[in-house]
Amino acid sequence: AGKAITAVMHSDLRIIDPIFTTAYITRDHGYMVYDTLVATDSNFKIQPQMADWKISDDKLTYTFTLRDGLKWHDGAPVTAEDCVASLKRWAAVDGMGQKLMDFTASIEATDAKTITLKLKEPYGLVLDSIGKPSSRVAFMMPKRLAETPPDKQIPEQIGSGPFKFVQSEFQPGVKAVYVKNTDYVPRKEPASWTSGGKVVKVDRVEWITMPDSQTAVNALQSGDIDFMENLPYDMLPILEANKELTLEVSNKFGFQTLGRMNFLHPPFDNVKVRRAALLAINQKDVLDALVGNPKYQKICGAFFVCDTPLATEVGGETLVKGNGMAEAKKALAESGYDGTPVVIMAPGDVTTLKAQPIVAAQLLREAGFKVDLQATDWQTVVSRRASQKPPKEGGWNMFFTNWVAADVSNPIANLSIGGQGKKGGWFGWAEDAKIEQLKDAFVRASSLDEQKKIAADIQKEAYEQVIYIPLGQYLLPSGWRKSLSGVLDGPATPLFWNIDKSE
Amino acid sequence: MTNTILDINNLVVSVGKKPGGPKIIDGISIQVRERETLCLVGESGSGKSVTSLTTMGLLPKGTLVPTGGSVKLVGEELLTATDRRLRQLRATQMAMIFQEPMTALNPVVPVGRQIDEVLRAHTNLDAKTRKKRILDMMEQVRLPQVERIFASYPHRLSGGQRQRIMIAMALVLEPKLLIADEPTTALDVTTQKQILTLIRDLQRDHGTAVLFITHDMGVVAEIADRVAVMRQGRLVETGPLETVLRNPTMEYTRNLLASVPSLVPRSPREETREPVVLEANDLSKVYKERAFFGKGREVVAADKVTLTLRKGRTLGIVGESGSGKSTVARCIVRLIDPTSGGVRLAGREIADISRRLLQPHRQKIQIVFQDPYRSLNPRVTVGESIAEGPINYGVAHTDAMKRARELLELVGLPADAVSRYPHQFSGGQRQRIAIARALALDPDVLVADEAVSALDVSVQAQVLELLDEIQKRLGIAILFITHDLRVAAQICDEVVVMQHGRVVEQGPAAEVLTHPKEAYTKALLDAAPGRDWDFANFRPVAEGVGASA
Amino acid sequence: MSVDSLPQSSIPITSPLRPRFGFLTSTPIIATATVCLALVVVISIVAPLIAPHDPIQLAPSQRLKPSSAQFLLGTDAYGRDLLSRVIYGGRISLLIGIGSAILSVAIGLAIGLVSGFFKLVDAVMMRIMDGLMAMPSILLAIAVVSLSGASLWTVLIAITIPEIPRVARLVRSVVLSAREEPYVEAAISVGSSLPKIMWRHLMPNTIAPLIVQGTYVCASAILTEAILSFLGAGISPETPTWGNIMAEGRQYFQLKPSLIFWPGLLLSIAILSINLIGDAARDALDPRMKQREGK
Amino acid sequence: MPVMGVVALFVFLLLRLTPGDPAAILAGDNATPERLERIRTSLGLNEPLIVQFVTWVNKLLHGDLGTSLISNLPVMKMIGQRVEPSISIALSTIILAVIVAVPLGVIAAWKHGTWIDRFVMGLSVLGFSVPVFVVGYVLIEIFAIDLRWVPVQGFKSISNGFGPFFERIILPTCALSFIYIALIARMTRAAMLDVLGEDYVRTARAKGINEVAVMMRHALRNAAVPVITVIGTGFALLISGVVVTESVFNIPGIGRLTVDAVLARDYPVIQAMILLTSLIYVVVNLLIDVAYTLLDPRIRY
Ligand SMILES: Nc1ncnc2c1ncn2[C@@H]1O[C@H](COP(=O)(O)OP(=O)(O)OP(=O)(O)O)[C@@H](O)[C@H]1O
Ligand SMILES: Nc1ncnc2c1ncn2[C@@H]1O[C@H](COP(=O)(O)OP(=O)(O)OP(=O)(O)O)[C@@H](O)[C@H]1O
Ligand SMILES: [Mg+2]
Ligand SMILES: [Mg+2]
Repeated sequence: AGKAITAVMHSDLRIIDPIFTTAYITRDHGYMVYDTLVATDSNFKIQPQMADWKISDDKLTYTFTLRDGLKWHDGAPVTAEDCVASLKRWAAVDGMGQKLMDFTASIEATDAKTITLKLKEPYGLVLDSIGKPSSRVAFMMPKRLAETPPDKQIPEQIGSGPFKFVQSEFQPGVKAVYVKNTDYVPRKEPASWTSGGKVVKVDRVEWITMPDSQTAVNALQSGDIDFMENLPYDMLPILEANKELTLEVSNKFGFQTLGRMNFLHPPFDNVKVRRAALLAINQKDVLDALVGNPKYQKICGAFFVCDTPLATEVGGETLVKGNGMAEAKKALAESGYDGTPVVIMAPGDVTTLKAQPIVAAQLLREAGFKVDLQATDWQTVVSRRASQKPPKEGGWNMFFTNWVAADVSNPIANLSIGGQGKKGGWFGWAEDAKIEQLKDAFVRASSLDEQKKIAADIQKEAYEQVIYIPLGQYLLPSGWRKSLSGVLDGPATPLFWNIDKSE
Repeated sequence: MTNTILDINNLVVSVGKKPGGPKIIDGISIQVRERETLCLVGESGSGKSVTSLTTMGLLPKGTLVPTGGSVKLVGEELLTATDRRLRQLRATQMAMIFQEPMTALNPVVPVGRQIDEVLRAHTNLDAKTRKKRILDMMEQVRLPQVERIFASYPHRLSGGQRQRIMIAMALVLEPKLLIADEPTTALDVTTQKQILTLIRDLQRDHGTAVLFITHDMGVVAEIADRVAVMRQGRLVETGPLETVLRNPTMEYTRNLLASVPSLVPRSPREETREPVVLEANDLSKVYKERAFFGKGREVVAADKVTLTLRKGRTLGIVGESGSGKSTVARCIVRLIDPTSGGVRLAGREIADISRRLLQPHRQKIQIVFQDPYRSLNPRVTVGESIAEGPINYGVAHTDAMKRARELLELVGLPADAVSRYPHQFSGGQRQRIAIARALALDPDVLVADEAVSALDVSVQAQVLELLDEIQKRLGIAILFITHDLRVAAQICDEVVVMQHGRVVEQGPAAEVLTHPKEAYTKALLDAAPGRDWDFANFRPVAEGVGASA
Repeated sequence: MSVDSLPQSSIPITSPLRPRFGFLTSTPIIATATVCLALVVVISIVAPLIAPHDPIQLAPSQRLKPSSAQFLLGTDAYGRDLLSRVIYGGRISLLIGIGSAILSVAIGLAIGLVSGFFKLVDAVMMRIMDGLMAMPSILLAIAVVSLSGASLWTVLIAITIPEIPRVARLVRSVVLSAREEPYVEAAISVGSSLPKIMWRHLMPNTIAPLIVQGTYVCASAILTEAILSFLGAGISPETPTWGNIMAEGRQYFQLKPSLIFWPGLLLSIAILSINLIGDAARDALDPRMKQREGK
Repeated sequence: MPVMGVVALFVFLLLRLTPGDPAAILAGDNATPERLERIRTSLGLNEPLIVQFVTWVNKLLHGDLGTSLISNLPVMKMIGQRVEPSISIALSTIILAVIVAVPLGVIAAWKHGTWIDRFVMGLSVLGFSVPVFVVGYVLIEIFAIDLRWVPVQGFKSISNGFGPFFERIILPTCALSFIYIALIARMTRAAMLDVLGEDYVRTARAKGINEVAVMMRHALRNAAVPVITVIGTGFALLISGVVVTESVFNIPGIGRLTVDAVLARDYPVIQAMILLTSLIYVVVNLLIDVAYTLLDPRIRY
């Protein structure tokens, strides 16, 4: 039957419309089946993928030209119209896409292979948006699918990517199967992150869901599976000793973990109380509990991820140094906090989200907060965090989540930073006009230096208002059997092209 | 002298393995010879069953242990025989029939196969021969349609038929010894009569020695060649039937015989003009049984029963099992609702009034049940049980308890019994407590549903005496239900004979029981075992009649 | 024969209702079980006095430490003292076990008694009970817990609800057979009211089977709580229960088996003891068992 | 049938009256209230409860279980994909449990009061006291990782040959049987003890047939009814066990499907699953009723 890779991904695939949801596993699925117009390389630079582009001198017109040989999985050629429809569907729901559309005058297929995007005024993030490597990625799909309203899932999986989805073998929550798309014409350039030539060397990739990471580790050790995306940190010593395995971090920037407060309800509707909470928390405790391995954790006060162009530490001193507790107590006492219990949602079923609420709860208690730590599962958190009701009626005060670094590395991509409030804001619904102004300025900025300066201002304001609390960064080691070779680094996701398997 | 088949010599059976344990059987010696029937009699708990089980080697392992003496079957010692040897002897040399025909057969195996098992275990016959032999045996025990019954499950057979199957099973290999442990106690008198005749006939044909266990003196008179009387694990008296019945040497035996009520009705009491306290008019009860598939079954358990009871009198209802006696009683006490007809209690119609309206009338009619072991709540003290009724009707607790003490004394129990629990009393004592409870409400009518049927004759005699005495003293009316004609003859003023839910004959006891008009009543009387014997006077009835005539 | 010459009972006055705890020491095994259970209960009650550390106090830098003088059994993945957590864990686990036993028995008893006596209620109630019984209990529990949030109460309720129909059915069957007992009919005929009959004559009959059922529920509730924790629908991860210590510890199964071993051991001891005591109680309360010895 | 009605109504109300929003789960991050509202509408969650219920029941009566809110697949198909593993485990567990437990129970009853009896009973109580996932892990550690006799996880359909099927199903079966064996062995023993006190057993002994025949032909057959009953009621227990076992051994069965669905608020799937398991339960108990009539000629419906 040819070469087949069996992989356990970080979670189970259920929703397979990569525009409909932001779930990372759905994004990963997207990279198998779909392709993008342009893509990000390992230097955060945008490279051509399905299309090359030209920018007019006034920076108002972007012309994308599709390369030759692109075909949908059903055999039809890829047309510019398909891509326009795809871009529109994506832009209707994606944060960066929406921003882009605010600046866009028109987007049209000028001929079968040409897409013309006209801006109302110059906008610095056109390519960064269309080529963004993580959720939601602007994947291209046939027009008939792309015309599905974004609030409905697309009915079938037809892309132009390097793998084809085997619908008949798809079992949500159990497995998803991809086979090599033999019609795919890779680019000539070497692969670099999501850009470059996507050369598929195996015939079949199976994603298997294992809800229990212990089971998955067992399976990796015994050779039942070839690849495991996320290894539990505590198993590393055992796995490292296993000669049959390669352990590596393929996403070098890792993830940012963060805590978010609900701005609508007491006590966190009061900025002084939020400040006190910020002071009480330190990243080391969180990371120690979450990771517990200096090799894979990084204390970092930057909202936009350390070691990236926009990184700065301004404002996060106590988080980083861990010396804010005394101040926190004082601040809390002065804030007028009346003892309203802080409802923290604590999901028990996601390994990378279990520790944060528990550690935070303890630190907040130490500072004088009353904390009501409510155990749930992640899906419940997801559903509950969307509720704007007060905690007593099924709402909440604080939850934690993780972003892949690429998703937060600039103020536009970073959904969690924003000040749109109850209407368009992210869960927690912070209302902050200043941040919104700064973000507008950021997209108009013409140089990196200017962007850096604005980003620093945003961060300062974010810390001041405690828009969210960055809790540090961590890296997730993946593991695979030595029979696999050519596993690529990625910005966010394991990439299954270029991997070869020996028997 | 014919051969001795079973020779029990100085047998001792104790509880537990240690020799010091209490002795259940204490040195009894019994011989049964070929073609002979030895009746083993004695009150409940005297050790009759233990004796028979010891012989069969079926004593519960570890709890009851033979600790002395010997049991020989045709000269072979059984107490020291191996399990294997005992298994070989069972069914081939000795066989046993048990009391309860309803439970002694495996409910999930067709009866033919159950008999077949005996043949398979002990012979090498092929299937055809075995079946032939079984059918033959089934015919000998006078079962009808043997082919059909062969393939039937036990629940499709009547009690009598089941007991016949048991007998066929026991005799199919022509054992030398047949032990029958109360084989007819659970059966109707008419069926009992058939089974007894059957055993006697088979014994004659096969030359079997029979050890027949019973507590019914009537049965003894019917079937025994010799009699052995047991009491508390000891042998009181043995001897040929005539000798024991005519000239019992021991006091205990005399008492036992004297307690057997006579079939000859007691001399009738004067007719009274006392008011009628209880009347049933055309009382009917139909039980509807719901079924999952098919139509439900309807049982007409009582069919237009009419009866009248006057103050201070005793009315007996007699009839075979299933004739509807209890149904009538329950309808009258309104434990169940009659389907139609009326019940008048002291002039008030109570058959169809609501349970709430019934409440004040309940105290006027009280009931005593058959089973002395189950009619008292084991978790409630005797005193509380008795006082429950008065308390329900507003008597203060202390007064009710005082009354309970008085009542206990009235029924011949110490007053301090109030604080004890039922399990601390014997069956007879419990029945007295039940009577005390019924009396606690000063009822006009006392319904006694087989109130003495479960008791030993001696105890039975005491309870009957008690009822009589109470009636004299308090003047209450008694509705007395029994299947035992002897009892009916001794206590009732009037008798109602029931069959299939209908009253077939009714009249003064002396009249009905001596000169029955209906064939059914005649048959009933005919079937009463030992009806030719007047036990209490140690002579055949004929002699008594002759003497007094 | 005179009435007065009847043999008087010489058995001392004992009440069949008064609890007889003699069976607790009837065999060495039961005695051991009793002692073990008592120990576990006492440890749980006095947990605050004997636990060396605060079971909730995190020390992320101390995670997964092996046994040492400071942490006798080592620490868990958050650097919390395992010994203290195991000691405290018994509190919630036993509370859930006992609580769910008491709740399900009390509610089931009420439903069973009433259904056993009223045909109409019975018809409706038993349909509902059948429905509840037919639903897979663990799924029901997960649904209740994850839909309405995990707290001690929701977990307790989620575990208890599926047990109720079993208890109710049991009580009902006992009542249905007991109400045919002559002594119940006797009580009716002396004019006792329904509540009185239920309370005094029917209810006591259900005690023996309920004790058995209760111990069974208790044991299975403790297990179910563990399973709920395992499936991620248990009580708050801060609050230690044997179940969630194990559920958390399973990720470190190969690394530090003691995380599963110790709570598992205590859990097994407790359940084993409860089961044994339940069996012994049944034997002690069921007169038929004694009879059977003889057969 | 009324049972299923009760179940249907109960489940529906339970799900709709408790908080949780499948739309939010579907939409993921940056879901604005408007977008959530639109998704809810497109899923039909904004209809009045009674309309939703009637729609659902109506579809149900036409054999349509609806479409998963999350994966957008027909529920029927999702369940269809998952049935085989669960049924396989359930059946193999029952078979194994009966094969092991019934003889154990019979022996314990036969040797009533001896150390054999105590040993068997002790073992079965132990079976009750260890959570199934612990048993599972220990089995995996020993037989799959250390000894490498069998694969760690997964399921292979029997259509791939008996060998692969068997080696993957044996560990879960053993793990799950543990508690079931305990249950059945105890019940068998108790039922046997009851039966051994019956008159007909004494009759059988009086016939002089050997003990094995007494045990098997007379006692066991009569003890079968309560034993089978417990197998039936234990079925609910089995379903719980299956859920956990499926997680531990990563078996794509209906247990996990349901747990996942509950967590994701995938109402149509939860409803269908609980209804289905209830139906199975009802059917199993119906079959058991039929078995009664075969085993005991006295029982007729
Ligand atoms: N298994 C046993 N263990 C201890 N004592 C027993 C056992 N079986 C019977 N007994 C006692 O042995 C005595 C004799 O009992 P047995 O059954 O032989 O009486 P019985 O004469 O047959 O009475 P009944 O007429 O009631 O059948 C009784 O006191 C009884 O309590
Ligand atoms: N609850 C019931 N449901 C259906 N049929 C019943 C019920 N109770 C009694 N019967 C039937 O009604 C008939 C009369 O029963 P009843 O108990 O009145 O007889 P009995 O004369 O008291 O018999 P016994 O002497 O055996 O006590 C019998 O055929 C019996 O099977
Ligand atoms: Mg006897
Ligand atoms: Mg009767």
